[in-house]
Amino acid sequence: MKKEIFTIVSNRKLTDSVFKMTLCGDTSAITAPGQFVNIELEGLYLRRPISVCDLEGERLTLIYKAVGKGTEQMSAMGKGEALDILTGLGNGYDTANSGACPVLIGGGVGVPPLYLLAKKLIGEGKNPKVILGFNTALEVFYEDEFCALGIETFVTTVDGSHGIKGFVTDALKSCGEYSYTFSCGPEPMLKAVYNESLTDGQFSFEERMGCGFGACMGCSCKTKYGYKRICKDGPVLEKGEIIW
Amino acid sequence: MKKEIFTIVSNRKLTDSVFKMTLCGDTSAITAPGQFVNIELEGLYLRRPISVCDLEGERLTLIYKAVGKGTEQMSAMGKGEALDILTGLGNGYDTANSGACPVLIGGGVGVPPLYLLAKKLIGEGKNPKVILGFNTALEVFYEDEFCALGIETFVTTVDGSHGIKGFVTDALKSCGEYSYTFSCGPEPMLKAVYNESLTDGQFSFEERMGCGFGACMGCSCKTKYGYKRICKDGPVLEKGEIIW
Amino acid sequence: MVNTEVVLSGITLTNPVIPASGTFGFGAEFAQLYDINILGSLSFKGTTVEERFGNPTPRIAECSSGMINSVGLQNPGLKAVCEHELPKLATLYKKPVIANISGFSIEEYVECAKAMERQESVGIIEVNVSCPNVHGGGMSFGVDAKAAAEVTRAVKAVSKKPVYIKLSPNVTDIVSIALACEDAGADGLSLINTLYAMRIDLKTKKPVLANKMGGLSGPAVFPVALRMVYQVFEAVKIPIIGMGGVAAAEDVIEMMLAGASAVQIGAANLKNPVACKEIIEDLSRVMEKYRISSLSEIIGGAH
Amino acid sequence: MVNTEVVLSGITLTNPVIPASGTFGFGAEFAQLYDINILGSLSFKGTTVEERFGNPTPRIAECSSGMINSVGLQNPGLKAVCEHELPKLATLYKKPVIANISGFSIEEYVECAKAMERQESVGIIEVNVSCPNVHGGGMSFGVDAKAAAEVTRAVKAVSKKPVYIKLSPNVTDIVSIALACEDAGADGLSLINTLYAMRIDLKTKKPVLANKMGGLSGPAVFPVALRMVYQVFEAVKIPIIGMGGVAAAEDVIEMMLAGASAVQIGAANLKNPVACKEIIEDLSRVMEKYRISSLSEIIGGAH
Ligand SMILES: Cc1cc2nc3c(=O)[nH]c(=O)nc-3n(C[C@H](O)[C@H](O)[C@H](O)COP(=O)(O)OP(=O)(O)OC[C@H]3O[C@@H](n4cnc5c(N)ncnc54)[C@H](O)[C@@H]3O)c2cc1C
Ligand SMILES: Cc1cc2nc3c(=O)[nH]c(=O)nc-3n(C[C@H](O)[C@H](O)[C@H](O)COP(=O)(O)OP(=O)(O)OC[C@H]3O[C@@H](n4cnc5c(N)ncnc54)[C@H](O)[C@@H]3O)c2cc1C
Ligand SMILES: Cc1cc2nc3c(=O)[nH]c(=O)nc-3n(C[C@H](O)[C@H](O)[C@H](O)COP(=O)(O)O)c2cc1C
Ligand SMILES: Cc1cc2nc3c(=O)[nH]c(=O)nc-3n(C[C@H](O)[C@H](O)[C@H](O)COP(=O)(O)O)c2cc1C
Ligand code: FES
Ligand code: FES
Repeated sequence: MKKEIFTIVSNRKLTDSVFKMTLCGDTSAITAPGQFVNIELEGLYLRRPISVCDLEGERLTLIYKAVGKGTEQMSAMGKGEALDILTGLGNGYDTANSGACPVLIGGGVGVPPLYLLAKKLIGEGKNPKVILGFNTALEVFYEDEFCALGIETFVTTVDGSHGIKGFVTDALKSCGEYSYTFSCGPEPMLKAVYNESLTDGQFSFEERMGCGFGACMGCSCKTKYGYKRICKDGPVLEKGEIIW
Repeated sequence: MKKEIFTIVSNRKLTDSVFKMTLCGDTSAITAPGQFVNIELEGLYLRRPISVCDLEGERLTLIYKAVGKGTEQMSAMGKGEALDILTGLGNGYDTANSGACPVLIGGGVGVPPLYLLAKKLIGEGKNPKVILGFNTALEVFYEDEFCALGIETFVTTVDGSHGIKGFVTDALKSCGEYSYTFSCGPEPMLKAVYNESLTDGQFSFEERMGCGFGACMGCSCKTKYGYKRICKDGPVLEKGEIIW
Repeated sequence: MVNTEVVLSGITLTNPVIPASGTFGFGAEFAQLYDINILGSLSFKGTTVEERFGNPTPRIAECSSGMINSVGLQNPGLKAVCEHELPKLATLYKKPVIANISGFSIEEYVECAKAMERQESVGIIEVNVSCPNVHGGGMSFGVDAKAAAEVTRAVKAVSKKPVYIKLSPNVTDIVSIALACEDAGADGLSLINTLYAMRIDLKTKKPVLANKMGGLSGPAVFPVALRMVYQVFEAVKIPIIGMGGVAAAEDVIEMMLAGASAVQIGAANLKNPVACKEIIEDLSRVMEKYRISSLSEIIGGAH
Repeated sequence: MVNTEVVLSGITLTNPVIPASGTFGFGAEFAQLYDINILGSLSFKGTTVEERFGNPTPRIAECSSGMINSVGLQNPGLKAVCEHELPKLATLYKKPVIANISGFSIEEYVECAKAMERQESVGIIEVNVSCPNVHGGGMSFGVDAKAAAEVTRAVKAVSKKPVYIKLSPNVTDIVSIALACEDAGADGLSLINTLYAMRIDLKTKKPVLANKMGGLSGPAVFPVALRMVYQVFEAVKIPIIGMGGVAAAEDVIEMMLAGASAVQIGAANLKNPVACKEIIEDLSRVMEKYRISSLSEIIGGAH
């Protein structure tokens, strides 16, 4: 963990309510895809946790959906503004046991952390594919970016307005063989992937956080191997330890 | 009273801790010298009351001393920034009974409201003079501005480092005849002027305020003619009604 | 079109937004800025039998997300309120108002209630039980269930108008006091009054307030107020006017979900004199955002 | 050179800044960011006899200038704390620590106290009496003077180390509870714990916290905490550790002027993990600004 001041390089809309913010600062504490940062915002008491979407040197990319006070405030910020950020939080995904062709499954704003994960897996010589789930065509983002990594990219929409009609699990059934799953998204999606996936995997969870770095026990959950803090021992849990 | 957004035109240091801020906005609610405005500041619950120093069309000048969170925040603001301000607060000075040659007496940041008052009196064809009291030469401000109005200007400093050595009341004794006093400054100064002045006069008071416009009774004081709210029935009281 | 109407003891308010006693005077200052007839109702400055100056100044201190006041019920006294203030208010505001009354003995409460009973413009009598009980050892009426019930019974005995008891939050068990008031005949409850608090001035190293302590209000107290409204709603059957830190239309809705039938706005009026107007104007937008078609249907919805 | 030393029951602290229980874990997360040996002391996570998961999640809600938690005393249990956490903590922090203990019966408090008594690193035992008393009808020990005194007496009977009772602010009369603890032998008092509060989520229209209610802390509660420290200081002779919303060196000084001999920092650590470090580093500047040469001399200075 580090506490650093970042400067906004750009901040633009991807969809009606999803924004992409690029920042510049000391990213050295970020060691794995699936980790998150915790952002202090003017006038709000708690920081806002957002996953690391991409990382290149001092460049940090976050993708967030404006859903409340904090994320709306972020969406109104512009180039040059500064943010106080705790970086390098959480365990992140562990790629050691992914096998040769893992599938990455993201729903909504669960998609962003899979981007850095995909890059890492590719770097390790693996052949990941990705399933991105959304409600409707207008909400789809980052399809092109994943395609540009040269990996097989499936998009599902619940209403069928883009890509495969249905849920990410529908795509999972038809996407061919896979060695492992990495997923991130709303809890019902995670649960469906847990139930319907045929391999081992890792799942990234959300919880309301007090600190985001393991001090307050605000975000605990029960696992088969004891209590874990989503912010520190998570947000990524192994399939084998999850209790629903 | 009006609630308006003002834009900062300039904000600069006059002394080590005293700043002059010029703003642009709807000043139409300001009807008399000695009135004040009440300024909302980011992150602070209560507004900060500051006297109107000068007024020309949409231009509003405030002079304030950085003494705490609010005024320090103001001192760090720059051109183009916006402030939410309640204007036209308080009764202000009434020049009707001033006679031909009133004396204006200000101590420290009690000096600013006398500037617009002097301009008004001159406009009414009167011949005001002004006594400005400070602790030391380094704290003196607005001497030139008063001189530029073409009125007799006495400056006192407690340590004698500039102008007359002593208090404003020392200058009052030696400044020649006067028909009336208008004063603004710390309470001990007002009391000294009250005791040592030979004529009738008006005195401007300060009090901690909740609203600044007469609603909360936070700022009341007792007068010979009943309870008055410093923010609405004041800040200017007539000599004859003051109870110390 | 959303419906913002709510009903308090048979009185229909066009919306639930009511300025809180002591933060709106008798309306005149605000009427300069907007037509105050848009308000659901208006609770005027706490009135006592005798004229009061209140506590010495300074009597305002600033806090994070709030302020402390130790005004001490400054008011021109019952006679002047009825003869001068209420007639003036009646020219500015045409709907039934809420008469906030205080006393230092049961007799004083009764005298105020009797006078308010005769005022046509008064729709509800709101009994502030936060004053020290001079006959009962100086403890506030509002921190003792028995004393609060006694005041309630005495005021009810002389009032045909609905009587709301305004509760103090400075208690171990707000529910027991609420229940005691309900049992004693209260038609409704207003909560919360201010939280007892203080600040010290680092420059003088003495308390900021001449009175040392005072009452905290503003957004800082909202979560405490909300909790108390929620708890009391579960226990009583009479309507609740919720207050404490409400500063936006969202807060009004949150208070109502906790169990408030209407909501008072206090300190927010001082910080922003058009707060009530802005909140009322924003209500329908926020209702639509959260898919609420009728405000009266959400009362206690979080239970 | 200013002097920031203070003394608590014979233990000298290099400065009065102590992270509050439950907001600093067992120090490890913070030791990553700074050398925690700069801290005056450290109150570790509230420990109970049995391991506890605490309440269901969500158990954090945000407020204006504060937060609500309903963690519910998650901790690994007395045995694990003594065998694993304290030895680890001892490698990070070399000064005496404050053992914050909780229980749902007198026996549980006693068992915790006995174990902490044997821990060399423990300088002070801080008894959190905010838990519901399972043998006493579920009311918190801390809201009843008799129950608080009973816990105090029982813990004192098994402790040679100084025993501080940590008081709940959710009471009508904090002074009577403080006095009862002092009479029962408490060596000091810690106050305040969190204010009982809640939030409702407008999207779901249900309480944010799974447990519905929780404890408010952060700058919002500072003026209430300050008032209670001030009141208790006038009544008792034993030292007070003041806390509630302290977030800056100025707040430390204000708390001490009210009567605190030392100050705990809670929620501020969560918002800003280097809060304690920044406050300690800023202390001498602020002391100079307000012409304070020795902190221990200003304790209760506002009275
Ligand atoms: C580990 C982690 C990673 C995340 N990564 C992303 C991401 O990459 N992109 C993205 O859009 N969102 C992400 N989220 C969700 C994001 O944190 C919330 O949308 C955000 O906190 C909402 O803040 P707000 O002020 O806009 O909403 P408000 O509803 O006003 O927030 C009120 C409070 O609730 C908390 N809260 C609200 N929703 C959530 C939530 N879903 N999870 C946790 N706390 C919440 C807020 O942090 C705040 O404390 C992540 C959450 C976690 C826990
Ligand atoms: C009618 C009136 C006119 C004023 N005109 C001027 C002016 O022209 N120039 C100028 O420099 N100052 C003026 N003051 C004083 C100015 O309002 C305070 O210096 C300012 O409020 C301090 O705020 P702060 O946040 O910097 O200090 P802090 O000490 O952090 O403020 C804390 C609280 O105390 C209040 N407070 C502190 N000092 C005073 C004070 N002297 N009077 C009233 N409230 C105070 C603040 O408003 C705030 O609510 C005037 C005050 C009044 C009442
Ligand atoms: C300056 C001031 C004066 C008050 N005077 C009264 C009063 O006379 N009678 C009363 O019942 N409550 C009084 N109150 C309490 C408010 O009516 C309200 O209960 C409290 O402030 C909480 O609401 P808020 O947080 O919106 O301010 C006063 C509050 C303030 C700030
Ligand atoms: C997340 C959290 C957990 C807490 N856990 C405990 C605890 O275990 N024992 C205890 O006595 N107090 C506990 N507290 C209360 C704090 O120690 C402190 O008394 C309170 O938060 C007020 O201080 P603050 O406003 O600085 O946070 C906890 C507070 C928070 C925010
Ligand atoms: S959020 Fe504090 S421990 Fe996880
Ligand atoms: S400050 Fe509110 S009446 Fe004067």
